[in-house]
Amino acid sequence: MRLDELTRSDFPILQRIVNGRPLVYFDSGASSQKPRAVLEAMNRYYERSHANVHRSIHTLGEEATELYELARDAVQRFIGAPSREEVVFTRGTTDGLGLIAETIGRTLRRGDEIVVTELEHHSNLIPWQLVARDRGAVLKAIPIREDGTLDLDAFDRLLTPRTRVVAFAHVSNVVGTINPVIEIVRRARAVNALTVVDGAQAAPHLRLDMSALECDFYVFSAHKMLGPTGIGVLYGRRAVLESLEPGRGGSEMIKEVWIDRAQWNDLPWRFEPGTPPIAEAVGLTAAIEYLEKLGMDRISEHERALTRQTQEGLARIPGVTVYGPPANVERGAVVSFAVEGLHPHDVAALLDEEGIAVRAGHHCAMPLMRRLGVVGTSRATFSVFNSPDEVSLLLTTVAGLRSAL
Amino acid sequence: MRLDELTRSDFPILQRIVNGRPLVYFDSGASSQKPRAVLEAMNRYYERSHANVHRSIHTLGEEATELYELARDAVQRFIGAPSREEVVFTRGTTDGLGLIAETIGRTLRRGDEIVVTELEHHSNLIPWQLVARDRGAVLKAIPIREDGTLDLDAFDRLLTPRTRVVAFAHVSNVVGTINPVIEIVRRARAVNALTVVDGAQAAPHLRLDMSALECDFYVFSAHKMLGPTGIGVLYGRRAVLESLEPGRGGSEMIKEVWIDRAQWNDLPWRFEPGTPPIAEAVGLTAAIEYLEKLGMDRISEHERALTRQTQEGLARIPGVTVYGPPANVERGAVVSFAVEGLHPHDVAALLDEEGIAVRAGHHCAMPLMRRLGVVGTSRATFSVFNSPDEVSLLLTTVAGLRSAL
Amino acid sequence: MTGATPSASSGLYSDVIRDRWRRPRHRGELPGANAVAEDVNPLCGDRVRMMLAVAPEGRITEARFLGDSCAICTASADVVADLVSGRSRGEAAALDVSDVLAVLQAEIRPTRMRCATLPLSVLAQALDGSAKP
Amino acid sequence: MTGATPSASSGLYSDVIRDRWRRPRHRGELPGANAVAEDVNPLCGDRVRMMLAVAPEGRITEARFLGDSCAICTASADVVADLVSGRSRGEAAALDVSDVLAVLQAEIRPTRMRCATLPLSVLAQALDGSAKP
Ligand SMILES: Cc1ncc(COP(=O)(O)O)c(C=O)c1O
Ligand SMILES: Cc1ncc(COP(=O)(O)O)c(C=O)c1O
Repeated sequence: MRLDELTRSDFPILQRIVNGRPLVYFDSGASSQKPRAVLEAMNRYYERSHANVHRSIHTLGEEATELYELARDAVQRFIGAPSREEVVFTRGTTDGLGLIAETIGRTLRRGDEIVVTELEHHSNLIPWQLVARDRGAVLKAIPIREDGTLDLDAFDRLLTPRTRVVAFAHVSNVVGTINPVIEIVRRARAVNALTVVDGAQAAPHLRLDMSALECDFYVFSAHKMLGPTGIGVLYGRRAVLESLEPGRGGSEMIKEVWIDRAQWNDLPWRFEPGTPPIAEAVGLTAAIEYLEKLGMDRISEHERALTRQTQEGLARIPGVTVYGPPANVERGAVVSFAVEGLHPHDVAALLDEEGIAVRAGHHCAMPLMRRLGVVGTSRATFSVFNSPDEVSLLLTTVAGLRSAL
Repeated sequence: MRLDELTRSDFPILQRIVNGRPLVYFDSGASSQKPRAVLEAMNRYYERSHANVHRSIHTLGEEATELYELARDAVQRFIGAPSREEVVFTRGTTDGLGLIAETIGRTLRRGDEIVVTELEHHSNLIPWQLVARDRGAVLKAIPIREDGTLDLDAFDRLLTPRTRVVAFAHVSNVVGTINPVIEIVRRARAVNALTVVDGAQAAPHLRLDMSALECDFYVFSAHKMLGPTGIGVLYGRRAVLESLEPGRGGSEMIKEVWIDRAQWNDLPWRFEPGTPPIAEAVGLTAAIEYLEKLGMDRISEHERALTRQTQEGLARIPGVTVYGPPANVERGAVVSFAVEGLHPHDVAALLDEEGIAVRAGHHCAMPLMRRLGVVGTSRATFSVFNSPDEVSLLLTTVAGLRSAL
Repeated sequence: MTGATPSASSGLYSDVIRDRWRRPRHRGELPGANAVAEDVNPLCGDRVRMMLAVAPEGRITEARFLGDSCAICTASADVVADLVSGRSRGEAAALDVSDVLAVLQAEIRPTRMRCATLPLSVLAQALDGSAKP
Repeated sequence: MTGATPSASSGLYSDVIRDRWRRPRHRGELPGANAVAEDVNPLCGDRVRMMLAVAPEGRITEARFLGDSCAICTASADVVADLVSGRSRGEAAALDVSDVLAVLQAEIRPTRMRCATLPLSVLAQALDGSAKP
C-alpha cells in the first residue's frame, strides 16, 4: 500500500472541507498535521498523569517525570545520538538556535567570525546577527549558485583561523536543497569551528544519524514532524555542551543557588530552565513512534516521489518557474514556484479557493528571495499523507491559474 | 454550591486512584490540572484548524492565526492590560523572566543595580545573576522578616539612583506572602527603576489588573492556571516595550532582513520569535474562559478558605511548624510546613501512600530555604476543585505521620 | 461601478480588484514628488512606495505608487492614489480602510487585510514625513 | 536481616531504611578524615558529606557521613559508610547502587533513586579527590 493510503485515516483534519472541497494540505513544511495517536497520547497524559516534573515525590509527579524523560530516549534513538544527555528539549527550532547562539556567543571575541549561508531561514540568521553585534564578531554568508546549491569553493575562501561557528540548514525550506552536512562539518572542523545545523526541514523527512553527521549541534521542531506545537530539540555533542556555560537561567537548571551565584545542574537539564513542555514531550514521543512505525526510509521515498511529480509537472506548465536544484538531484519535500503575471499571494489565495493549502511569501528567507530576485514564491510541501492524486489536482489547478485573475 | 462541588466533574484526572485511594491533588502550585474544556479546545484546534500562523493565505492558516490572536485578546481582558500589543506570548514564566532580563540587560551598564528579594523563585533570580555578571551590574536582595513578608524599610535603603530594575514575586510560591505590588512599584518609580513582577503564583488565584498595579512587566505561566504546558505570558507596558531592542531573534519578529542586519516587526510580534505555541494559546483561552466563568473573586475566596483551614489545622498538630504570614494575613493558595523528625521528602512520600500529592523540597527557592534555616519544606497548594474534606484528610494524615517512620 | 453591490463581485477577488491589478491607473515613478514613503508587509515581504506631489498650499496634485505586491495590495494602492489626488493633506490623512474597501467592492479576509491597509499606512508615513519640515 | 526477602519489609520504606534513618551507625564528624567530598541532590537540595580515613597503603579505616537528607538518602549513606569501612580504595570505588539496595532491602521508585545514589556519587568524588595527590 502507498503511504498515503496507509495513513490518511490517521489524520482527523483530512476530513476538513475547505471552500466546498476536501482539504489538500501542502503546507507541512510550515507546520505538519497531527495523527490521532499524537493527540491521544497528550490527552491520556493530561487526563491521567499530569504534574510538574523532576522535583516531585508523589505518584503523578513520578509518572510525568518518567514520561518526559522517555521522550528524551525516543529522540536519542530517532536521531542516533550517542547519549541521552545530549538531547536538550527546547521550545522549537528558533528557540534552540537562539539558545545555542547566545551560549556560543558568550565565548566569542571581537573579530571572531561566524559563517552562515545565503539560504538560511531567519531563525538561523537573526540570532547570529544579534550575537555578532553584541560581541563585535563578523558575520559572513556562503553564497549559493543558480541552482540553489551552496558554493563550497566560496565556503573554503570564507574559512579562516578566526572562524568560530558555521551555522547552516540541513535542508532549505524554500528551494529544498539538501546541503552536504558531512562535507561542511569536515571543512569547519579543519579550522576548529563549531557546527550548528538547522534540521527543521530534515527531521520530518530524512533518517538522521548524529554519529554519522558529526556536527556539534542539530536543532529541530516537533510541530513540523507530526508532533505538537511548543517543543523542539537541541542535540549537542556532549563534550561541547559540557564546555559551555548555560545561556539562560531559571529553575531546574541549577544545583545550588545563593542570592549572588549558582552552581549549574548536570546535562541535559543545565540547558532546560523552567517547567518544560511536558505534554508536548509526550506528544513528540508518539509522533516519533508513528514515524518509526512507517519507517523513515519509506517516508523519504514517498515524499520524494511526490516532490518529483510536482517539480516535473509544474515545469511543464507554460509560464511557471520552479526554483532550486534540478529534478534529478535529491531534495527535501518542498517545491517553490512562480506563476508568470501572478503574485505568490494571489496564487495561494486562488488555490485555497479549490481547497488546496500552499504557502506564499518570503518563507522567512528574505536574503534568499533577494538572491532569487523575487519578493516571494508559492511553495508546496509534503507529508506522509499526501497522494499523487492531490499533486495532480495541484498541477491542473495551477495550469488554469493564469486566466484566473 | 461550593466551587469544588461545581467543578470536580470537569477535571478528568480526579478519577485517578493513587495507591488505592482517590487522588487528592494539592500540588497545583507546581502545575495545575486541566478541565476538560481546555483539552477539548486543543483537540478541536488540532483536528479542524491547525496550521502555522501569521504568514499564511490559506483557510487553515487564517483560522489558526485568528485563534492565536484571540488568545491575546483573552489575556488582555484577563489581566486588565490597556492594549493587546502589550501581551507577548512566551513559553512560561521562566522564559518570560529570562527574556525580559536579557532585554533589559542590554541596556545596563557597569555599576547599575538590580534589586530582587530573598524569597524569589530561582527563575526570577538566576536570569538576573547572569545579566549582572555579563554587564558588571550589582545584584541586591530585599530581606524578609520572620513572618515571610518583605522588609520594606530595608528596601528603601537598597534603592539608589543606580537602581535600574526591581524584580519580585507577586505571591511567594513557598510561604504564600502577597507582596504589596503597588507600594513597591511606587518606590521603584521614584528612582526611575523598571519593575518586573513574577506573577506565576498570582495569576491562577487573584483578580489581576495591570492598570492598577502599574508595573512595567508582569509574567506568568498557563500551566499553573488550568491551562496547558508550553505557554506563558509576558505583559509589558507599551512605552517600555517600544523602547527596548528585542533580546532574542528569529522569524516572525522581523519586518525586513538582510544578511548583516534586520528591521524589527511591530509589537507584540517583535518579542515572539519563531512558531509560537499555537495549540497552547487556544488551550489558554479556554482556561481563561473557565476561570472567568467561575469568577476570580469567588476562586480567591474558595482557595483562601482552604488555605486558612490548612494553616490553622496544621498549626494545631504537635510537632508541625507552618511557615509564612500568620493566618489572619491574606496569603496565596499555598501552605508550607515541616513535621518534626521527618524530612520533607519523607512527608511527601508518606502522604502519597494515602493518595495525597504535596510537593517537598526547596521549591526552587534555595536562598529562602537558607533564610528559614531548612533544607526544604512540604507544601500544599490549592485549586478550584479542592474541597474542605480533602483538607481534613490531609490534616488527619499529617497528624499520624510522626509515628510512621 | 460604484453603484454595484459587493455581491455583484464574484469569487475571491472583486472585478474592481481584478481590473486595478491588471491595469493600475497610478503605477509608476513620480518625478518631483515631495512626499515619499515606502514600507513592507512583514508577513509576506510585499513592498509599496507612495509618492505624492504636494503643492505649497497643501493640496496633493498627483499621487503615484510602485510596489512588489499582490492583487489586493496593488489595487488598494491604486485606489489610494486615486482618492488622494486633488485632496488636501488633511483630507488625505483622514482616509481610512473603509473608504478603500468601498471602492474595491470586496470583502477582504482577516489575513489579507494587511495587503489592503499597507498602502494607507505608507500614505500616512509620506504625509507625516513631509509635514515635519 | 540480610536473609529477609524484600517482601518482608512492609509499606513504603523497608525496616532497614526505617532503622538506619532512626539510628544511623556512621553519622557524625570524622576528625582526621583525609578524603572528603560533599554534594547536593539538585532535585531537592539534600546534601551529603562523606568523610573517609584512608590509611597510607590504601585501606579505608573508617567512614562517616553528615547530611541534611531524607530517610532513603540517610540510610543509603549509612550503608555506604558501612560497606567501605575496612575495604581498599579500589574495592570501595567498585561499589554500586545494587550493593546498597541489597542491604536496604528496598525497592526504590525512579524519582527517589537519586536519594539512594547521592551518597555513592559523593563517595566517588571523595575517592577521586584523594587519589590525585
Ligand atoms: C513564583 C514562581 N516563579 C516562577 C516559576 C516558574 O514557572 P515555570 O516553571 O512555569 O517557568 C514558578 C513555578 O514553578 C513560581 O512558583
Ligand atoms: C529551515 C527552517 N529553520 C527554522 C524554522 C523555524 O522553526 P520554528 O518556527 O518551529 O521555530 C523553520 C520553519 O519555519 C525552517 O523551515
